[in-house]
Amino acid sequence: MKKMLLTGLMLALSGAGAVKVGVLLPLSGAGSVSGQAARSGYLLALDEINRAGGVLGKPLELEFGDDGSAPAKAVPEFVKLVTVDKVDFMAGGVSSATSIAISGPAKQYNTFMAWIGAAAVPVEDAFADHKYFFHYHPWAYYNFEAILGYFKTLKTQRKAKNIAIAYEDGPFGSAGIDATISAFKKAGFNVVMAEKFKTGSGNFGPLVSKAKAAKPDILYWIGYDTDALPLATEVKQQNLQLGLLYGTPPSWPVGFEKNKLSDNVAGLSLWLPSSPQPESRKFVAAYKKKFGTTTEEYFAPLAYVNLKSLAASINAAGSTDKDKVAAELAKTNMPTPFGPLTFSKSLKTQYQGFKSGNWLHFQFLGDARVPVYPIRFAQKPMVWGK
Amino acid sequence: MSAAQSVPASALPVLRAENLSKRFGGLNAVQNVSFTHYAGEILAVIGPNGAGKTTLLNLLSGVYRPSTGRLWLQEQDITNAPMERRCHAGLGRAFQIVRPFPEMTVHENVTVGALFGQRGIRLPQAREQAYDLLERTGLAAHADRAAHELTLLQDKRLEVARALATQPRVLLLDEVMAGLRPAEAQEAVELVRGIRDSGISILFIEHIMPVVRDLADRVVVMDQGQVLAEGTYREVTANPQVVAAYLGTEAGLHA
Amino acid sequence: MDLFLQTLLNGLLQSGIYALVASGLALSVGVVGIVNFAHGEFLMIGAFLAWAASASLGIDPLLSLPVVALAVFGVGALTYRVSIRHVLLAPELNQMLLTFGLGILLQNLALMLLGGNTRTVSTPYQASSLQLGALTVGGPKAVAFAFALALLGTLYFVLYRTTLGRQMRAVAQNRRGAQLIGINVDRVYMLAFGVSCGLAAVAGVLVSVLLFASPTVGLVFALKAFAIIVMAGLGNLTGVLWASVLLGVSEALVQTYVPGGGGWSDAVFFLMIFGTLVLRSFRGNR
Amino acid sequence: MNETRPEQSRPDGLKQDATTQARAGQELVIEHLAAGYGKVQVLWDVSVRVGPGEFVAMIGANGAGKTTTLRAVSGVVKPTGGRIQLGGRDITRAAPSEVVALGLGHVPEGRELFAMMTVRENLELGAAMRPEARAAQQDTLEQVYRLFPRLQERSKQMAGTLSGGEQQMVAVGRALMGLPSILVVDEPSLGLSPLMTQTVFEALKVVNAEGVSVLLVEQNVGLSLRLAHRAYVLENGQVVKEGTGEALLADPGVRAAYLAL
Amino acid sequence: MSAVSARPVPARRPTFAWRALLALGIFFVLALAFPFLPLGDRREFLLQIGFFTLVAGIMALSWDLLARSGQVSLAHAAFYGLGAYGYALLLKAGVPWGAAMPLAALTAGFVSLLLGGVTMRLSGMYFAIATLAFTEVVRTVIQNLPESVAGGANGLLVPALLGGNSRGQYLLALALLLLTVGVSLAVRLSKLHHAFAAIRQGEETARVLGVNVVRYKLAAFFLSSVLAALAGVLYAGKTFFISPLDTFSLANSISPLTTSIFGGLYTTLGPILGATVLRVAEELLHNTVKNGYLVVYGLVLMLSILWLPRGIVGLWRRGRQGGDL
Repeated sequence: MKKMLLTGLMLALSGAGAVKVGVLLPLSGAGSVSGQAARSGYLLALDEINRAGGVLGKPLELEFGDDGSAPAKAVPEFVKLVTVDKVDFMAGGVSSATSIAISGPAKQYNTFMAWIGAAAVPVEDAFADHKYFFHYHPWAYYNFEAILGYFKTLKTQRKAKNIAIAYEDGPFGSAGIDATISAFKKAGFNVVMAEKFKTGSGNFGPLVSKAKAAKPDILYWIGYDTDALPLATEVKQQNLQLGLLYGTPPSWPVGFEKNKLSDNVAGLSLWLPSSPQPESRKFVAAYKKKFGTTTEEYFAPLAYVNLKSLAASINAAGSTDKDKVAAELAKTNMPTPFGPLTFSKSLKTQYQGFKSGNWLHFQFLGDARVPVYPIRFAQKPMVWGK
Repeated sequence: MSAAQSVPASALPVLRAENLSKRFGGLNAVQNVSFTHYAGEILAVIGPNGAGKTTLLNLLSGVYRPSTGRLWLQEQDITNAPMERRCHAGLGRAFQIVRPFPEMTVHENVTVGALFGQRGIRLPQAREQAYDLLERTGLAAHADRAAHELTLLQDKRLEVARALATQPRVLLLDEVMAGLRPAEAQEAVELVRGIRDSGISILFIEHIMPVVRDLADRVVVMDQGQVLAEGTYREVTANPQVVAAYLGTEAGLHA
Repeated sequence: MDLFLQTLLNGLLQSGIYALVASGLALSVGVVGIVNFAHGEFLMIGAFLAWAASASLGIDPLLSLPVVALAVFGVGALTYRVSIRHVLLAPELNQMLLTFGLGILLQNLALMLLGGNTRTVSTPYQASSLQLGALTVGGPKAVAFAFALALLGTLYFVLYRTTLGRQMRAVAQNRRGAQLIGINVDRVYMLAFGVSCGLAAVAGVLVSVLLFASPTVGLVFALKAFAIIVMAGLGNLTGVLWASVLLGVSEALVQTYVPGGGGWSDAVFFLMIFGTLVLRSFRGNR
Repeated sequence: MNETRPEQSRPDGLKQDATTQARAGQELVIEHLAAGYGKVQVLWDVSVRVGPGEFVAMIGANGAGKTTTLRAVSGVVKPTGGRIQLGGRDITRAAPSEVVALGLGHVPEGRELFAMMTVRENLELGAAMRPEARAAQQDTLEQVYRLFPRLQERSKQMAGTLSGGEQQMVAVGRALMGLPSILVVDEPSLGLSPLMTQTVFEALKVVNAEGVSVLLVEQNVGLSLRLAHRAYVLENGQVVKEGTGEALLADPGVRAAYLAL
Repeated sequence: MSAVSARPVPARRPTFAWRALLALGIFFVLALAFPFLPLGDRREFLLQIGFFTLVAGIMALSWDLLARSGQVSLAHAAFYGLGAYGYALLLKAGVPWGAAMPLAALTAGFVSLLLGGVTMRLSGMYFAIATLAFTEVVRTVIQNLPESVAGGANGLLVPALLGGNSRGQYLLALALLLLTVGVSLAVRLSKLHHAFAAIRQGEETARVLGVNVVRYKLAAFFLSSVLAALAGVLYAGKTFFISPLDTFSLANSISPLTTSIFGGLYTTLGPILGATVLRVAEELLHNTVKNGYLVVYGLVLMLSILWLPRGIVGLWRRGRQGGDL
């Protein structure tokens, strides 16, 4: 036993035999905002894990790879992490397209994947039969479930009945849009408008004019951060009367909350830096200590949780054996900034982490994003425009 | 008509224009031009700048389609034929401003003419023919040089060699003597005569009067888009209208 | 009827942004003969400078506009000095590759320094609008449209009524001829390229007010601006305005009256350009 | 030939001011000039002098280096050896704009007009780059119109739509607009009808009679030798002969080589 | 000029560019040996890099083929995408992959004939923008058609090529690059080369000399698009997933252009070398500079144009223009 400890220590000192986790993220290209945020989350988690003694008695090692937000770059990068750097586990993953592209080598090498992002349904198809695929981010249909739940409340409380939908014409906005519309209808809403727009074009004039004619209670837009201000501007300029302008971009423009036009705009997030939960406060404090700033991006805490839970499971398993670690990770029940993390089945995959219940709805009120729903998270009453 | 005297009675027409006109916007660049070019003949088109000579040549070679009128090459109506079809029908052209393919070798330049100007010819054969033409035009020593390295005179030779490679029945020459000094021009005159002697009819535009005098069997004088006079060199230069419009007070200036 | 008029108006206002971006590009293509693939990146620099002035110093973007334009003019002139002038006589493809490399460099420099986030500025007039009966005219967009008109008008005036402008046109039409009558061709090119970049920055400042600033903000607009100047006929300034209006309005009509039109508007935009170019080529003066 | 010069084209109205001063012909001295394009050396040793008010011709075969010499004088081609002086000032390495500012006008081979500008704009641009020429622009313009009345008729027409002869007139006129003290003219008769060639040469004579030095390169050897005071014969980038126009006209070698007599 | 007389008397037959052929031969021998080398741990990774390098080489060389006829296209993303989508849809319809591959390529070839037919008279920037517009139209149409047709904005899943065997995939890509090189060399040594070069260097003159410009421009379009489509098929089979935004992106039109210029235009060797060097350089920069590697990459492109205007192959064929293979 003593001998074992000694060799363990020596190994730790030499670094050889340390557990290696490969992290594939879009550090450049279209998805780099989320990718860079996630990277910070991983680095923070790494610090904490190693300060607490590392994994299996050795310091944990991270190996970052940049998928460039492009499938053709992601595949070699993934293979490099697995075969050259010989990482024991893979983490990361933000974009859906790159995640699908690496599903081939992932299955070929039977890679253990603790995946944070990639919420599109085809990803679920691609990894449906992969034994070691743990998915943290809710699938797209969970997002919608959360939104529908909120809108239903608005229907009963605010008599919101007419919904206008504006969605970007790429995969982010268009995924499952038909299902979305029919679900709204099934839930008793009138979908008075469903219009595509081109993200980043700033051309919302015609769309808002059209919405004006449709007289919606809620304008639900599915787009990116670049669309937030132009849309809000156009709504205000054309004086479109709304109960709520509700959007689900992956991130919001920097400083948007300070712009008057953001007032009362509502949105969806897994997490807000202002969240009062103890886990969240702990994360914000630690983040601030390490980087000197706060982050608005939920991919930072998501990545943090991802690595922490993975490390905990490896320690619990006592080895890097994939089956053992998978069994431990599947049993996870840990408090996180998003609420407790557990894994259960989704429509097609075995291990799905966060689901619809983890989403929270916020509103830009004053100079900040304030949770308004579910009620247990709400810090202020929501403002309804009508 | 006096012109008839300079044409051998037995000659067959190779190129015939009937009332060709071309308008650009409001400008009548060429108006009702008719002429007949006979086999084995060297025909000159002269006239003051802006008389429409270049437009006429462009109508003949297919750069423009005529607004009205018709054009025959031997028995074929080529009024609206695209340039490549005219080429296959037997019409060759050398440009005033030489247009070699600059990044090709001299040999390749001529090979293009041989390869695409004739039907059913294979590459090695075309290269052989091209090389023979280079020898005939005195360019063989430069065969493997890039065309953009040539001097003006060599460029002009290349231009003619390339046109000849298409095996034309009629060769249109657009001021090919421009920029040549008299001794060179004299050489070029011999070259053109040799081409005619090999059975190719020649139609050329030229400003240098001694060249016109030495070469042309017959001269067509154009002014303001129309045919002003037609006949032998001596006949047209004696025509007071031609002198007034074209030669000016010092007709001997170029002698 | 109101919807129809509002749609026309929406299209017209959008076309102002297009014309604004295209005007600078028209100058570099028309005078210097350089297809500047990095034009959108100069726009991006303008947008970021305006954002920086607004975010850190609290200066309104419209106030910082002259300084920003001048600064980017300087960047453009410098760019000309160290790179563009060395490829003026090179094949068009080489020039394209050079400006393309420049675009990659500038965009990624911005990404590296600022991250990929979208930034917005806040101004009190951002949401201002003018009500004409049932019709709405967005304030900043109207300003942008006016800017586009003024810029194109000024450009036209400069090119056709001033000595410098004549020199620019002379250089554009015949470089050697211009050189031989004593025009300092290099200097004219540098000025024209610099001004072209400065105009991109003006567009960038307005885009930062209207929309946002981000490292990739130039891409969408530069691509469309290219298409517009080509459709207008290279170097044709009045054509730039007409092409912008035509495309802006047709986009708006498609977005409003075609189901799912927002998705199709790009197709219509590029289809019109494709059609115009092809038809024009077949209508040639043959 | 002197008797054929149109009397009315003299600049009678000119006052004795800076403008006329600028017109006084300058001396151009080219000494042992060597130049070329890239690796190809075209000029090996060219020495040419054009005295104030003199009319000098350069003749020679194609590729002898005549155009290159003119381009070197204008600063378009940078010499690799030798010296060029204009009015006593060294312009060997000067930029084209500096040479123009010193009073050199260039009528280039191929005219090099601004095709999409009007005749008038072309002419006015000729004056744009010299302050003294700009000041005298109206007067000079009228002179050019007197010299070439055709240009006044066409003043609003795009230069690219003119006939070759008219374009040559614009090219000469444009160079004159800069009030040059020396005019270098490259192949003005190229592509021109005999009548048009006459007109252009008459104009050159008139200009020279006003005191402007002229350096002419021309294929039409007979014509240029008759016109020029002196002439140089270039061969393979070197001056092989020089002399008065008459002397060279009488030279049997020149007659055989260039006059086809 | 004195230089003239010093020249040797040229041969009656064309001097063959043996050096270029030798270089191509060496390239293919090395490329073929590559997956069998003892590369150790890096083998799989290098095979992946190698695969995408080969695809980039096919794209660049096929783009260059079209450019040789004077048609500077920005439609290569469209052919690439049509190949990828054609392949995916044919597989979905039950066509075996060996047949789907050529069929998809021929479909793209057919579309290219339509495109080439209408852009026939455009040149330079006008041609470039028209082809760019075409690409954008195709992309937008696929993106906005109902999902049941071609997956819409969400894209399509594609079965793995050769069951995901990376060495097999690499060798298939190498075979297709060999095919592309074969086409390129065949063009170079045939009538087509003369037609393409003549059209590029003077379209009107070419017509006066009897070149049927329509026929040869379309031939260039067809050959080029079929090969680009094959590259698209490889991409689809490798990444399992295609979406309009990825496959039809402007970058896919521009990178073959930059690669060809970087390597050396109008040659067979140039685009391939360009693809290899750029891809390796990108990978090295990626691993050394990390965050700002694209800044350096942009700088490399700029400097290469300033210092190597005729591309890499220009390094050893300084004196000659366009005569090489």
